[in-house]
Formats: sequence, structure tokens, C-alpha cells
Amino acid sequence: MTVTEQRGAHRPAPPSAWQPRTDPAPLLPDARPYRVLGTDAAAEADPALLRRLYAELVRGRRYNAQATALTKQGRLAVYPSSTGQEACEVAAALALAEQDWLFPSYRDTLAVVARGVDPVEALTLLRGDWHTGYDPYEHRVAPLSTPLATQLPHAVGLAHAARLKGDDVVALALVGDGGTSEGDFHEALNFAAVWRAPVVFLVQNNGFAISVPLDKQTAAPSLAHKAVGYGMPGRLVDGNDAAAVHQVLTEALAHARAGGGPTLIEAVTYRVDAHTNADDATRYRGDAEVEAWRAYDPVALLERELTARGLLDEDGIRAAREDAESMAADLRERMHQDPVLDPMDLFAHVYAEPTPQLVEQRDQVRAELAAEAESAGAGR
Amino acid sequence: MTVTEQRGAHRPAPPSAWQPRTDPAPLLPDARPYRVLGTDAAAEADPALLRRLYAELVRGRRYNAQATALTKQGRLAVYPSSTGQEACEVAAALALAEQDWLFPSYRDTLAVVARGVDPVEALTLLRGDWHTGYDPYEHRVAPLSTPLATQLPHAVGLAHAARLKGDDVVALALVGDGGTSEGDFHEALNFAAVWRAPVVFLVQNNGFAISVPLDKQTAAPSLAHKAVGYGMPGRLVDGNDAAAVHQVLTEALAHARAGGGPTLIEAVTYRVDAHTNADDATRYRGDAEVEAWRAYDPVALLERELTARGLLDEDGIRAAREDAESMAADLRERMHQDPVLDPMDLFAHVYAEPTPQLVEQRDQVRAELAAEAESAGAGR
Amino acid sequence: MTTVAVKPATMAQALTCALRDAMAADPAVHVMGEDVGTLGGVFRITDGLAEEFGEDRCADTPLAEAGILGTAVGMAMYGLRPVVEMQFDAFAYPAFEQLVSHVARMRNRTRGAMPLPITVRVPYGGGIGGVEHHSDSSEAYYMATPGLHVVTPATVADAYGLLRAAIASDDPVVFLEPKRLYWSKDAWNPEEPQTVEPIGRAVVRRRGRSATLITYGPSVPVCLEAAEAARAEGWDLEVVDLRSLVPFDDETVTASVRRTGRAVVVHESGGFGGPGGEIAARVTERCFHHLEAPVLRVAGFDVPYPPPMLERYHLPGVDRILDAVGRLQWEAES
Amino acid sequence: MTTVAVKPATMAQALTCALRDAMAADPAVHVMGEDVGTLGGVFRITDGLAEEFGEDRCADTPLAEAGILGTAVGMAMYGLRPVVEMQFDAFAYPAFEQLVSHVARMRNRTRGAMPLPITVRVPYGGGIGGVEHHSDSSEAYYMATPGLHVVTPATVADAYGLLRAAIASDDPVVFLEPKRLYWSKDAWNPEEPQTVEPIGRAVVRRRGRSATLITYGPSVPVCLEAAEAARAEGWDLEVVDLRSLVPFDDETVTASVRRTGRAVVVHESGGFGGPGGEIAARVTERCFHHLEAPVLRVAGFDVPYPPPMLERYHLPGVDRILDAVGRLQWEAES
Ligand SMILES: Cc1ncc(C[n+]2csc(CCOP(=O)(O)OP(=O)(O)O)c2C)c(N)n1
Ligand SMILES: Cc1ncc(C[n+]2csc(CCOP(=O)(O)OP(=O)(O)O)c2C)c(N)n1
Ligand SMILES: [Mg+2]
Ligand SMILES: [Mg+2]
Repeated sequence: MTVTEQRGAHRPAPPSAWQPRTDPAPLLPDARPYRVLGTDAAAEADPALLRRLYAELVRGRRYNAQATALTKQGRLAVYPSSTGQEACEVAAALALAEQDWLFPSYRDTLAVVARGVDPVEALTLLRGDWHTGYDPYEHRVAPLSTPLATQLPHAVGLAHAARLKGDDVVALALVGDGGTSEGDFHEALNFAAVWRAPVVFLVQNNGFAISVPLDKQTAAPSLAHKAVGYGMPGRLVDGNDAAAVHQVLTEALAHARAGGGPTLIEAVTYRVDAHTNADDATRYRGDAEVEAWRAYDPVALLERELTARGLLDEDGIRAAREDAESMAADLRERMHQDPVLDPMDLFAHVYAEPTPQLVEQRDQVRAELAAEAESAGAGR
Repeated sequence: MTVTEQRGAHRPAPPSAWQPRTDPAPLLPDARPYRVLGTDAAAEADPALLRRLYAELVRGRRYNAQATALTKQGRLAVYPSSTGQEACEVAAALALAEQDWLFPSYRDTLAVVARGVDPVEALTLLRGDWHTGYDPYEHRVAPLSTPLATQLPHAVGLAHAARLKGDDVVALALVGDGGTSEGDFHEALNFAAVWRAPVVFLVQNNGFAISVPLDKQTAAPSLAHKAVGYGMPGRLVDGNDAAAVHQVLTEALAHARAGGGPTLIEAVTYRVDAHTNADDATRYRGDAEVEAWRAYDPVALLERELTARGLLDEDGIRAAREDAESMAADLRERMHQDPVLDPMDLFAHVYAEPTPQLVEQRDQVRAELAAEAESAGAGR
Repeated sequence: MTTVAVKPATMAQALTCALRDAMAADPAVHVMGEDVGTLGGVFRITDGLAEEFGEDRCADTPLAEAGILGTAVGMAMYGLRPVVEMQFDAFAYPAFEQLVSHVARMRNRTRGAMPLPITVRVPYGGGIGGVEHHSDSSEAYYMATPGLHVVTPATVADAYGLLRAAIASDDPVVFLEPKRLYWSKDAWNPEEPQTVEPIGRAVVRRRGRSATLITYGPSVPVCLEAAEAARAEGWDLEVVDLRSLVPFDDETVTASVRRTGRAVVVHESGGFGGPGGEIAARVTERCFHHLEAPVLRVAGFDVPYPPPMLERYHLPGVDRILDAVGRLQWEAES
Repeated sequence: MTTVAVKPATMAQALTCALRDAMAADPAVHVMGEDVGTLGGVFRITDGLAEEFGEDRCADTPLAEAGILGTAVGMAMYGLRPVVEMQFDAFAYPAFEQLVSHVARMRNRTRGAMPLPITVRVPYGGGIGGVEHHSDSSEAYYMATPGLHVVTPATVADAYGLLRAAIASDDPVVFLEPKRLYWSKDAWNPEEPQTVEPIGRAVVRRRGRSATLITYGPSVPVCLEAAEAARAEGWDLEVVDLRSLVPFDDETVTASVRRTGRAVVVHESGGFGGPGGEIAARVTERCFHHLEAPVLRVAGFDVPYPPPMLERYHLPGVDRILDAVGRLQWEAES
């Protein structure tokens, strides 16, 4: 290996000979979020896809409502609802190919479910019987990530590894507007661009990080403008327009699949519910704003388009709702069953083999439980 | 405090009404590094300033050579030379107003010295008698920062605090091309832009992070393009052109001082010496490249300009060199004196008051030293 | 006999009160963090401060913990006294480098020229049914970092007093707030002039003769409960609340153990490499010939913090403490 | 009598050899970090690997430690076995969140479905005249993090064996390389088939009857030297090299201390909250009635690592170890 071979195309050269390393112009997002619904582009959208998106949106909306209800019933520790953001959640799951990977953030249970994970397993974390309730390899869905933005480098690494192995796999990583401020966001995007890793970053800009509005989060023209600083294309999309999100994601995934490298997509949307059931959103935002967004509802937007174009009628709407209801009924019923707990699980998965110290601790708990059971038996 | 007051100008609004929050166009850097020397702009440059810069460049070059020699003589643990980058170092120090702050990275001893810190005190860290050898408040120079990019948020916080107090203070933070990959770079720039803090970031892009060339560090069109993602202006400057660096810095500092917020400046330059005296640069770069940059030497560039314009003659050059020689002689002499060490310093500055535990430990060392001295005395 | 009229207050209220009083007393005190402004913090500890002192004094920051602590360093360099809130224990980890490499060392690096009077408030510990990464006990990391003070209150009054002391300290303090005690109440009157506890003093919460429970933060009430329960077994337990892990009050702890001759260290944090090892080791070094039995430890297990439904099996409770006390070789006695 | 011809090799060479052999044996092994490719690492541990296995297998990364470890997590998720190099101890801190919140927990978070076979190589410790942030001993942080193995060699042969074992482990291993032993030499033949040490076994480096020195990594040679010097004082010291801090080999350590009845723990890392507290506490728990004196500790002081010219006052050396041995209450004996 000679020294010359190791250097890339852009060898250091005096500033007098300096060239920009790539043309920034094509990396910059359009000034306005891309839209499909209600525009000419809608005519080109595949009706079957639109109907599929619609059905999933209706399910998603219902899922959020059901999960929120479950918190009130004490069946979930907490639920961060994505009501208002269903278009992003659903499109994220549906745009992926079978072999692709999804890296969700803590709010993205819906995307996880739309990807095929069992709706109850997807809630394990929030019910509290374990951390991750599903096998990540089954549907190629990484664990829901609580520490914000930390899952982004994972997505990059996985995509990079797949590419090194020659596999046709793209990773899609989800993050919130708040999460873009974390160092991990920066490092992930930079690694992705340098490695030309097949990964797509979807930022759901829902206006808030808990109570902190976007203005206190960034001064950028848009979050999509961050892309140029990494040398990847940035795209801005209407996050309440499921068809637009799906299209932009599909294009970015195809670009990555073809070896074009990563894309940063900002979907402009809104969190209509509070941050979680434990949050009081009236402390930091007014009703008028929420109402304006309710009027721009992703489900209604798509429903309007479909009905206007004769792709959906009353029956279709009813069918979608019934389907969602039965999903919700099933979820409710199964979530009302107490999960089976085994305290020995505390020690089972810390290492491949428990350390001698963990064996001691496991035996201690086992003995405690046995003693408890015995004294309970004796008491009877 | 009502909810409405708390929100900024850009209230969340449906994407249908979405506007870019700032115009990205003026934030983007020019396609080519800004130059002064050898261009029409040189005619407008203040001759006194150019001569001052020249004198400092010559001193700086000599300082680097002397410090490197001191490592060979075992007088310094290590020295990261900035030979080739003197224009950036010197301009960084000279563009600042008296009350401003400098936040240097580990390679920036030269900027620290040019700012007025005693040349010996500036080397304390690298000599190894203490960590920071100077009082940061005396010349408003933060400690040389070894962990890369970690000093950037400090600069932002200091600038922000000064602004909150109504003081006319700007902070200038230096970082390398490699350092831009760290999460702290991202977080610092974002905080600076959101807070509109009076801070200027100067990236010395010298082509390498130790052995890693820029191509493996970033895929961005330029490092200055990162600015747009934070909503601050990015500027690209010829880092070997002291007049250009000084001018761009002066403008950015004035912009910050006037309340315009932060600027990101990329200075394109080259590290002519190895990373440190301990590095073997032939492992990762060829001679031809180094020679090309030697031919574009910052000292020679300015000297040529000054002589061509009749602002400098043989006598002037000789005077500058003599001045540099006497600085070097003084440095050499003082660095050859062994520093006075006090092992009790180990415990003196950990807390305002040593904890009981540290008092015990200090007493232990004191007793050990006393016993040693006694047995040495007894041995005599 | 007169009793001073004190009304019950929660630890959360006392913390808010301490912040307000500190801000009122010193304009250099600035509160910053995620959601601390408009929302008043997810635990509402900073409630009302932005309204009272303005958003510059109680500032919502971008979502980036290293950035929060890193900018706080710069603010402290310029003479402010930042009080930083980390939203949950595990979300302090992104700021670890700033904490270890700068916050803890800046005074030392500069020969005392640049002290950093920063308070880092970290709600810590479990028992509140939090999902993963919301219930860590991270004190071992901070204890092992010279240059930091590490303080944690267990009572409402200490919450006030110690937080005032932390903010007043010219050195950085990691102020660990036991989140499951946020809503614990005590008779405490915010109208009364408050004593500001000096940092570094442990306190004997309960006098006893048989053995000493050495503990802090969320485990203090558990130990007091255990001490009550122990009476049925004929044990009269002393309970020492450390309050400050750094500096460590060897004097109080050693005096207690020398008197009782037996000790158990109790904390939620994992046992292996946790605070209990240090405490047991130093107690043994100082009290060896007074000890009837080895100093034992009752701690969280050496596992990642468990999910809500399993945390009761993990947390040190009364039974485990009594079991440990029972293993203190009482036979030798009789 | 035949002796196998072994030539002296440095620890650095053994580490390089281990990496090369691991990469040759398993194409899933990928080395990554700052300057590990073209340059071969600032300590030259990865020298030649990029040339031999290609830059994809031994990759220079952008300068961002959280990014390095975070992407390694993703690579491990996809079946690779990343070996990450952190350039110096203190530069691992930016990756702390990834390490604690993900690397250490992913197996547990996913009920074993997603193990992360990642090796994080961290050159650690002082004694090489490094400027600040280049000489930290950070093992206390890693020990207190369940889910990690923490391993550190003290000999050339162990450097090879333990690194192979770390890379072969299906769990994440923090592999601490004592940088001042990089150039230490031992008779060791890279041509010979190598025994791969199992992780978790301590070894008795020197047999003795008077007292046990419990130590690891850079302090092992110091303890052996102290043991030699102790002979002059009439002490016959046993030296236990832990090799693995997690899991901890209670068996070997306990057996030794039960035999000798006295112990001193020696390490460079700061004493307060450092590994020694845990070790002393657990030895005492297990050997209380065999102990003639409390287990003592000789450690670095509780200060930020000092500048090069002062480090000799900080590092535990032979004299301090002998002083501690001298305080093991020998009078009681006679
Ligand atoms: C590293 C980290 N810091 C803080 C938190 C606490 N926290 C949970 S959600 C949240 C706000 C997230 O905002 P955003 O990224 O916009 O996502 P959204 O909630 O809007 O979906 C915060 C601060 C966290 N989970 N992780
Ligand atoms: C956080 C951190 N990681 C790694 C290092 C080790 N290190 C010292 S200098 C250097 C390269 C820095 O490159 P760059 O930022 O371009 O600055 P330059 O050396 O070119 O001035 C590295 C990796 C460090 N000092 N800090
Ligand atoms: Mg958001
Ligand atoms: Mg560089």
C-alpha cells in the first residue's frame, strides 16, 4: 500500500487551487415542503398505495387512542402519542423493503407496529414488563430508543456493515426535531456521508421537544438545511401528507440502495396530543395553534383526496374504521392480561453466561422467593 | 407570563403555510477561499497592520522552530507545531480586541503567545510542570484544550454570559478540521446560533487530523458549508493569507459585537510539520504535497506582498528576524532552567478547600518527602 | 412547651424554594436545561422561576446535554453560577466528557485561577416505574471523579439546605435528587429562615447500639423503616445518612461503627464497583479492631436497571437489609 | 533439558499479533478508530492491518468517539465483531453514553436477541509523561457498568491471549491496555500456537506466605518489584494479577488471602471510589476471620492526573507498597 493510494480524490492543495469538494446546490432543500395531496402530483400516485396508507393511518390513529386509554387504565407506564404524526410513522414503515431496517425513536411505536411488529410486543417497553418486547431481527426493527439520537449511529453502522457485506439493505432512522441538537445526530450524519452508507434520516419536526419550541432548538433555515454541511441531500416534506412522505422516503431509499449515500429528510408535522399522558401541554402552547393543526389532519387530508378522486367511499371508510376497531379491541384485551413475569430474568440476559457474581445474586433472589412462598404457604 | 409571549416569531403552522425561517443564501460561503494578498484587495489593506502581521508571522515561525528544538533537547514533553499555519494563529490573536476572549485548541500555542501570554508560560502544558501555565484571566485566553472541540461550548457560554451582562466581549474559538466531527462542535454551534451569542468559530483546515485526511473526515462541499445548518454565515478564507484571515475575522468579530450572532470561518491551510515531534508524517503523505504547500508559505506570501509594495526592505526583514531571534534566545534560555516543582501542588487546587481525604494524602506525601530528605541527609 | 408551627412540604417544593432563594440572593445564579423554563421542568422543580426571574435567568436550552454543561462551563468562566438540570440520570451521560475532563478539573488545570461554581442537578434512582434509562443510580461515576463534590439529600430540609450549599460552593457539585422522594413530605416551613447545611457532613438519623446502617438519598427512609422493623428482632440499629459522598464524612461514620461494632452499607446503585465498596473498605480500614463482623452491603444487583414491573425485586428493601443485619455474626457476641 | 526457543517481544507486538490473528480467523472482525488505518495507530498497535486486510477491515474513522462506538454498535447488530480503538483513556469519555446506555445493555434490553460482540480497546494509565487527559485510569467507570467485561493484561502473553478472548467474546469487553507496558518485553513466541486465556481468571504471579498484593495491569510489575524488595524486610509476598476486573475472580483472590491473612490492593487509579474499594470490601466479606489486619489500599491520589513532572509523586511505587505492607499489624503476629 503506497501513500498515494491511501488518499482520496481530494488531495490537499494550496487554497489558490482550492475547489469545493461537491456542488452544494443540489444538496439544498427546496424552500417549501414537498406536497402531493391536493396538488398535481397526486394524480400520479398509485391508488393502491394511497388506500394502503389510508388504512394504516386509520389504524395508527386508533392505536394511539387505545394506547393512551391504556395509560389511564394503568396498563401502560406511559405513552408518547404520535397523534397528528401518523403520516410520517406509517410512511416510514411502508416505504421500506422487506430486508431493510427501521431505527425508531421512543415516540415511534406506530412505525414499529406498521412495520409488522406485534402491537402488544411493541408496547412492552411502555407497559414495563421488559425493555424491548420484540426480537429486533424478526422484522428488522431496532429497539425503541429512549436516549435521543443515540440510535442514529447504530443505523449508520448497520447500513455500512450491510454494504460491506454486499447486501441490499437500507436503514431508516427516525429522530425528532429536538434530537437533531444532540452530538450523536451530527456524528451519525457525518459518518454516513463519509462512508456513503445506505441510510436515510427522517426528522419528524413536530414543533416541540416536550415544551421547547423549534425556535429555541435551532436557528437554521430548516432542519433539512443541515444536510449540506455533511455533503448529503436535504429534503423538506409535508409531514402530514402521507403520500408525499412516502414518495420522498421511497426516493431517498432508492438513492441509498443504488449507492448514492444518505439523505436527510425533514418532515414538517405537529404533535397534536401532549408529549405523553404525563405532560400538560397547555403550559407551553395555546389552543389556537393546536386547532390550526387539527384542521390540517393527516388522516383527513388523505381521506379527502381519496374520496374526491372516487378511490374511497363511505363503505371503505367504515371498513377501515372497523379494521382499526378490531385491532384496538384485540390490543385492549391482550393488554388487560397481566404479563407473566419472572424475576430471574433480571439476571438472564446481562451476559451470555452470568458472571459468578450474578449467579450468587440470582441464587439469593431465588432463595428469597422460595422463603416468601414458604412463609406464604405456612401462613395459609 | 402568558403562553403567547413565550413563543418565538415562528409559531408552528401547518406545512401549507410553512416558510423557511431564514434565507439560506447569505449564509452559504463563497465557492473559493477569500484572498487578499496578490489581489486587488491588498491595496486597501492597512500597511501598518500588514507590517505588524509580518513581524508576528516571523516570530511565530521562529517560535515553532524553537519549541520543536526544545523537544529534541528534552525540554518539552511534546510539541504540536503550527508551522505553515502561522497566518491563522497570528491573525486570530491580532483580530481580537483587548477585552475579547480566545479559546485555543491544543495546537494553538502560537495564537496564545501572539495574544500576549508569556512564551514560557504558554509552554507549561507541553513542558509538563503543570497543565495550564498562565492565568486565563490575565490575557483572556482559555486553557489550551486537549480534548478536541470541547472548548467550543465554553466559548459560547462565555460569550453568552458576557452578552447577558451587557459587556462588549466577543469570544473566538479555534478548532481543527478533525475537531469539526465531534458532537461538541455541533452542539456549540447550535447553541451559539440559537442564543445569537457573540462568538466566532475559526476552523483551521490543515488537511489532516493526525494521519486522517479531510476526505475521510467529511463529505461536505467545505467545512464552512456547515454554517447554514445552524443558521449562521459561513466563510471560507485562504488560511495562508494573513491579511485575508485577519480581515475575515475582523468582520466576523464586528458582526458578533454588533449583535449579529456567530460566524463559522474555515481557513484552508496546511500543517507543514508532522502532527507532533513524535509523529512520522511520511506514513500518510507524500513529499510532493508538502512541497506544494511549502511553496505557498504564509510568511513568504506576505513578505512578497510587502516587498513588492515597498512596505518592506532588506532592513525590515532583517529587523523582523532579529526580533524573532531574540525572542527565541530568551525562550531557549528560560526553558533551559528547570522549573521549580512542589509536589504539594498535587493537592492544592483540586477544590477550594482540600477535602479531609486530600489533607490525609497531602500529609502522607509530606511525610514521605521528609523521610526521604532525612535519609538522604543521613546518607551524606 | 412550645412547638414551632411548621407545615408539611414536599422535597420538590423545598428544591424549588432553594432555587428561588438562591436566584434572589445572587444575580449570578442562572438555571438552565431542557424544559426548565416555560414548563418548569418535567418534575416541576423549576416551576415559576422563568416567570419570576426572566427567561435569561431560567433558560430552556436546545436538547443537548454536553452543550448544556459545556456552555455552563463558559458561563461560569465569566463569573456566573450556573445550575444545570439534567432531565434524568441516564441523560447526563452525554455530558460525561465535559463533566470529567473540564468541570471537575478546571480549577486544578489553572492552579486555582479558574474555579467553576457549577451545580449539576441530576434526578436519580428508581422506584418510580420509569422505563429504561430513567432510573439509573450513577453516583459511582461521579464519586470516582476527583474535583467534583457529590451530594444527595434524603429529607425535605436537607433538600433545601444542601442545594443552597451546592449553589454557594465555589466548586462544582453533582447534586443527586432522589426522584422517588420528590413527593415525600416533611414538616418544613419555607417561611422560616433556613439553615444552609455545610457540604460534607453526615448525620445520624437514628441512634442505635447494635449495628450501623450507612446509607444516603433514596435508601434513607428504607433504612429507617428497617431499623423500626429490626426492633422486633431485638436489634437497635443506628442509621447514618451520608448526605455527601464527596467529601466523605469519615468522622461521623467511623464514630458510629466504632460504637456499634457492626455495619451494613445500603444503596440502590449496583453493588459491584458501587459506592458501597468504597464505604465498606474505608470503614474497615478505620474500624478493623472494633468490627465483630465484616461490613456487609445491600445494594442493587449488578444488572442494568430493570423494567418497572421487576424493579421491586431489584431495589434494596427492608427484608434484605434485615437479612444482612442477621448475617452480622451475632453468635460471636453471646 | 530442552527449552523452547522464545524470543522477546513487546506487549505492543503481541497486541498487533492478536488483532492480526483474530482478523485472519474471522472475517467478521473489523478494526476501527482514529488513525488506525494508514498510520497504524498512534501506538502502532494496528500497524500493517489496513495493508493486510484492506481499509474496510481496518478503517480510519472521522474524529468522533461516540460516532465510532455508535456505528460499531450498528455493525455488531449486523453480525460484525468490531474492535474499536480509543486513542487515549480520556478520549473514550465522549463515547460514554453509547457505552453505558447501549453497548452494555443491548443484550439485556432485547432479552438476549441482540448481543453486541464489541471490543473497546483503551490505552490507559500514566507513567509515560503524557500531558493532561492522556494518562487517566478510567476502570472504575467501566467496573460500575453492568453488562461490560473489563479486562487488562499485564504480560506480553496475556496481552495476546486476553485480546483474542475479548474479540471472541459474544459480550462487549472494555480492553484496557496499560500504555506504559506497551514496550515492555517478555519471552514470547508469536510463532507458537497461543493459548487464549479465558476471561475472568486471575493468576498468582508470585507465590508468597506473608501477605497478598492484589493488583492488575500497569501495577503488576511494580508489585513484583515490591515483593522482591520485601524479602529484605523478611516478608514473602504473594502477587495476584487480576487480569479481569469483570467478571471478578473471587475464588483465586479469596484463596490467596485466606492463606496469607493479609492483603494490600494496588492500582494507579484514584483510591476514592476506585476499584480498590470494591476489591477490599469483597475480600473482607469473604475472608474476615482470616484477616490479621484490614485490607489496605495503595492507589493514585484523589486528584486529577498530574502533569508529567509530578506523576512520580502520584503513582503507587515500591516504597508506598512496602509502607502499606508494614502497616499490616505484624506486631499482632509475634
Ligand atoms: C439524551 C436524552 N436527553 C433527554 C431526554 C428526555 N426527553 C425525552 S423526549 C424529549 C423531547 C424530544 O423531542 P423531539 O426530539 O423533538 O422528539 P418528540 O418528543 O417531539 O417526538 C426529551 C428531552 C432523552 N430521552 N434523551
Ligand atoms: C476528543 C479527542 N479525541 C482524540 C484526540 C487525540 N487527537 C489529538 S490531535 C488529533 C487530531 C486533531 O486533528 P484536527 O482537529 O484537524 O487538528 P490538527 O491536529 O490538524 O490541528 C487527535 C485525534 C483528542 N485530543 N481529543
Ligand atoms: Mg419534536
Ligand atoms: Mg487538522
